[in-house]
Amino acid sequence: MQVSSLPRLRRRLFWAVPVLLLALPLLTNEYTQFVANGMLIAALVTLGFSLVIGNLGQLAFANTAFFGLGAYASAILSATLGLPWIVTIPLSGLVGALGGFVASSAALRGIRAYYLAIITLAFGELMRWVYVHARPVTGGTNGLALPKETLFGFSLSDDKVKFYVFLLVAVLLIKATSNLLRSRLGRAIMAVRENEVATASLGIPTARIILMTFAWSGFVTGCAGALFARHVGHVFPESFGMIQLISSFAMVLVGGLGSILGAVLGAVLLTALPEYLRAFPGLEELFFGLIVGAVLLVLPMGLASLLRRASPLFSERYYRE
Amino acid sequence: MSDLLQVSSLGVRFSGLTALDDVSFTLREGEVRAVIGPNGAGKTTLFNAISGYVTPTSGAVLLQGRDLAGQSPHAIAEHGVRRTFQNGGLFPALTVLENVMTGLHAQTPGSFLDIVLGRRHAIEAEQAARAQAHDLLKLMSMDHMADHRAGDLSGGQQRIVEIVRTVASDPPVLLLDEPAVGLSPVARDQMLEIIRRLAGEKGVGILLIEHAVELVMSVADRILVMAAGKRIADGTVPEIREDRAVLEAYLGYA
Amino acid sequence: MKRLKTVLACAVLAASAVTAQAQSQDWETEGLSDDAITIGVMGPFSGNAASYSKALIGMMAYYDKINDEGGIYGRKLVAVQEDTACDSAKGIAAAKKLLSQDKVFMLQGNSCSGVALAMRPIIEDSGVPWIVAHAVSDSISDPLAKNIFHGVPTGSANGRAMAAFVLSKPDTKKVAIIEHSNDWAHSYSDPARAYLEEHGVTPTEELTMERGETDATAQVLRLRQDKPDFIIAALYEAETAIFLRDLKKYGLGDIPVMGTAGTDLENTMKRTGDFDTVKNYYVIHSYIDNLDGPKMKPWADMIHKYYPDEQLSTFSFVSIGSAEALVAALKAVGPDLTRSKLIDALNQVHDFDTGILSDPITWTPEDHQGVKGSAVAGFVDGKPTVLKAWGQPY
Amino acid sequence: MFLQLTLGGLSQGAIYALVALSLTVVYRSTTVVNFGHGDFVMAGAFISYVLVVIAGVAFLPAAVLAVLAMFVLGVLFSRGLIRRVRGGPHIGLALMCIAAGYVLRGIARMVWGREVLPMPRVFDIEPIFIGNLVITGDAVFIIGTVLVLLLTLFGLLAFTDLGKMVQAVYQSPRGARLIGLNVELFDDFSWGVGAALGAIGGILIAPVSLLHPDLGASFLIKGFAAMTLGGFGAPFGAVLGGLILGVAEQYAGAYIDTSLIEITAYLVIVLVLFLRPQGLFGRKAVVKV
Repeated sequence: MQVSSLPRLRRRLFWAVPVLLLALPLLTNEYTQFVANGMLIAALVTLGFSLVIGNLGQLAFANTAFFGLGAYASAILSATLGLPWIVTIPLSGLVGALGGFVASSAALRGIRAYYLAIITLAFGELMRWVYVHARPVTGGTNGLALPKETLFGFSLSDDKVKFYVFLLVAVLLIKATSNLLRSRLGRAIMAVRENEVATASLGIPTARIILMTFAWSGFVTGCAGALFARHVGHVFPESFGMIQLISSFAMVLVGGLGSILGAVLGAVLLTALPEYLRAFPGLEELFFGLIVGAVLLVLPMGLASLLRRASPLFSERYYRE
Repeated sequence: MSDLLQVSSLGVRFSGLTALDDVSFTLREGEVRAVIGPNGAGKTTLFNAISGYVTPTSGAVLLQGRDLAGQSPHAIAEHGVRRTFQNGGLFPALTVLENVMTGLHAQTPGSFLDIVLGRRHAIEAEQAARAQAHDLLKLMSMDHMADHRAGDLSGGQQRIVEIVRTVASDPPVLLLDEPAVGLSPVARDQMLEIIRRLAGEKGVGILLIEHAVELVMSVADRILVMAAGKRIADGTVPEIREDRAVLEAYLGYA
Repeated sequence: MKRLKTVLACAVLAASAVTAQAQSQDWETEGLSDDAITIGVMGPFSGNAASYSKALIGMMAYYDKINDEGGIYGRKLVAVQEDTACDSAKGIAAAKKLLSQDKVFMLQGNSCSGVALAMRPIIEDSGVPWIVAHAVSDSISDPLAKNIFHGVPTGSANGRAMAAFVLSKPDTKKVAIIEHSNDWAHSYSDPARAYLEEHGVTPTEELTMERGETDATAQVLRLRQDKPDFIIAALYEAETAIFLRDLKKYGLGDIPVMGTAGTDLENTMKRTGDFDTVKNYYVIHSYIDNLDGPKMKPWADMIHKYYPDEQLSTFSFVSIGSAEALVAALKAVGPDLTRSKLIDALNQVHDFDTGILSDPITWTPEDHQGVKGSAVAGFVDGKPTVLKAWGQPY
Repeated sequence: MFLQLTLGGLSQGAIYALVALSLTVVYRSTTVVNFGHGDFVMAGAFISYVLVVIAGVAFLPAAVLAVLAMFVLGVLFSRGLIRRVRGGPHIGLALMCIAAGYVLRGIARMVWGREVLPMPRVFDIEPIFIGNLVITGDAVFIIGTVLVLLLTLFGLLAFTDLGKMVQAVYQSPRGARLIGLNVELFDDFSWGVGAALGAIGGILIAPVSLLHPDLGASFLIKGFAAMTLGGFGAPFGAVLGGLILGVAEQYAGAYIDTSLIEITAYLVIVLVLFLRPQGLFGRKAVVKV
């Protein structure tokens, strides 16, 4: 009973959430719907980031760049080349994956830890420089606007329509990432984090695992970028800067490093909280800084670890049951 | 019995310092071969050079006739030379089962795309790997610990799990770096039993670094004695017992 | 799968039914009460562009002044502040909150052009009147949106004023441009470049100096080889000071430099600590007088009356002009205020002298870019002076 | 032009060198790279600003007080926060540094969010002209101060017991503990010195630049670039890396394109890590797996 029903219950819970969310647009106004859409995007960004810093255990700063790459790819493909936006989502993911590949390619040369962190930082800043200076393609600092579009007759300017698309993309990517983590590749990712030398001794090409993780993280984040481009309707270089980075750090930590459930929780919570805190402007950095510090001291494995402790339903397994 | 592993004239130099000097020996199928020597004799360097963590500056490492010298550690491991680590190489945050399953990485089919898309055959391969890992753990009477975090196990249990993980893929050659150090007498006997079974039943060629002389004498078929990066003696247990060079080396260092 | 599709379609339909409200009579007076007109004030109250929000502080001080004088037909101007942090996603959230949750009567404000551009489609669709009170990008109000009014000189107005001033100096042939690579700088330099090209002048040297750079040696040495007659500098205050200092250091102090509205003469002089360094520096100055001049003093006093600790900068005054125009339009509508009537009244604002901006505000149904030009300030006989053209006081 | 660019580059590079060196001091003894260090630099500048402009203290004593304050802050950070996350996942250390940096920046923003603060000029010395070459007071002051600091620091490291202790802890913390060194206390001290050195960088640049809460971010990346170029953990390398970076920025700006100044540091990082990961003087940085 215990053995067979728990996985089934877990699976049902996984699908129950998106099914219930289908009704959400009945309860929202334009503003709250916009915030909810932002949560879905944040969940994907956090998931992608958590994969690198939580599961792979590499400090990296390039995810903001993958996000930007995805957003720009989507905007350029739909505004300049006239592709339907929905088609640009997977393409943006591929561009993000390419970014992940390039940013981590130093790993093939044996670069790890702080060195890899610094090179990803440089990669992120270089990308921002490119957005600003490649004006003919990116529109420079004025950015690029996405054209108005419809999808199966529904306007993509309507946040409620966007919500269903975002939800579908988010569910697919979360499911795919969960598949990845519950496979030999997922275990290899965490093995690299735990002990890379020992991982190699098992015949696992660790540098390639690092590149693969960055590339998949880039794919998830790049897709999120495409959603973000539609979410805002306009892509600017400023959207992919430091504030984006610190809030991602905070979301990953609050939710729990390396946990899919945690990534979603952290993203939802920390997207909602600043909206409630709108009355106290100017405190964003202080707020996120204090949260990260406090979580590190008090609950280093985040909210997900609390849930795990509360019920085996929330424990995450890295194999197929 | 044929020679599995043939190490010939292996040498390692670090910026002018000779850590390993012209070491040659062979390892047969199902043979337990101990490497002994005082601290700094180059035993671990020998292991690192064979398993690829240190690039040898000269010589060859032939596995069933194929030269592995200079290849990367994961490639050498994939060819079938696997090792454990002196300081423990488990992944503490993963469960015992997940640890053993990492040992099956290369044997588990399923491409990246198949895995991400959740294709049936990839899932089935995963389920098969899990069943196999459970079987391996049962063989070592460790299956009841399958869902425990590896980091929560006792030292002896950790070493056993590490060996289970290392041999999960049925490698022809196994390098064990001080598998019994710090173990209780009971755990040590268990370890000996495991080593004998791997060699005897599965025919694994085992190269073993060990300081505990009585353990070496009871399990090894042949012994390689090293000092200062060189091979100073090589032979069966009785031969080594009689060897003057060995006695001198040990007395000299003791 | 099919069932899922049906569920999806139903949900979308139900959701869009809720959204699609007709612009009814209720809509016309939303955010109005007998004693209040709610105005959504959006701006970067936090984040690294928070210094721009001074513009909105000045504007809200003006609301306070009107309220102290009894309001407009008994209604007070009630500002509902929302922070954009100068971030487009946050800005849109702020706009949507003001529109769909706080349901304000109208909007005024926003400092960051990027954010304003991102908001524009949403606000245009809502039909709620919005007076852009600080952001300068032309694309916010061009092409025309019937409910969006630009209340400050736009980027092209400023940039063209800069270039016009540069060319008004006799024998100007070689012009160099130095700028930050951000939208703020481009909003000045692009129209200036266009104006120069229209008049047959191509910049001989185009340089960048990034925010936070503390040294302009490389840039100045390139200028020393180019020897321009005039330099257009779209740089923030600190970098302007560094640039002027290095210019003088390397013996180029005699070349006049044309700066943006983001700097002012007094602060630049304070920063360089030396009159000689700034004596040939000119800036876009959208006001009728020097910031500390007698005609600006009443405005400064007004801000300090309601915000005693506020430190004034050139931004502090820029949004007051459009607030005056708004008040004039509200008064013209009369007590029976609706959104449509307000938009009509704003379209009637002609040649409106604000007593603070150097150029008047004119909105017509065809053109909502209200302020078409700007004065320039420079040192004449050692005194900061507002100028119309080279050598012509305002 | 060449000489002038070199001089300008050296005076910029001197600041980078100081930031890189302060990062190195912490890294050598604790193996932690302080990803929040830019904000420590900024905090040093802000404290000196408060003392000079608001409290009316003269520049020199204000600078000394600010440096002391940052030393104390560094020690407190090490004792109160870094020590407590040492046991956890190693990424926690870096995140704690980032968090601390953001808190400092948040405080600065809360207090001075809407103001851009001009720091009064301190050294208004007439520039010296040698032919075409101009030598300014700023350059002389910055290069001079950094030179004196470096000589003192390297002197301490080379000729005193303190230097031997630093070396011992760097080589083997466990060994250092065995011979009776209080490694924890030593870590605290290193954090203090790192924060103080960073603060000096901030104080030196503040009068030339403007003061704003984001001041530190750009110096952090320059410090990283200098440190990478010089080789991680090599103090002399950090200094040389800083100077080279400063000069390289000027050359790139003057001879190629001024928009390259901003990204010279990033390009240096990428090139060094791909071509010579150990930098000029560092230990081997790559892993073999």
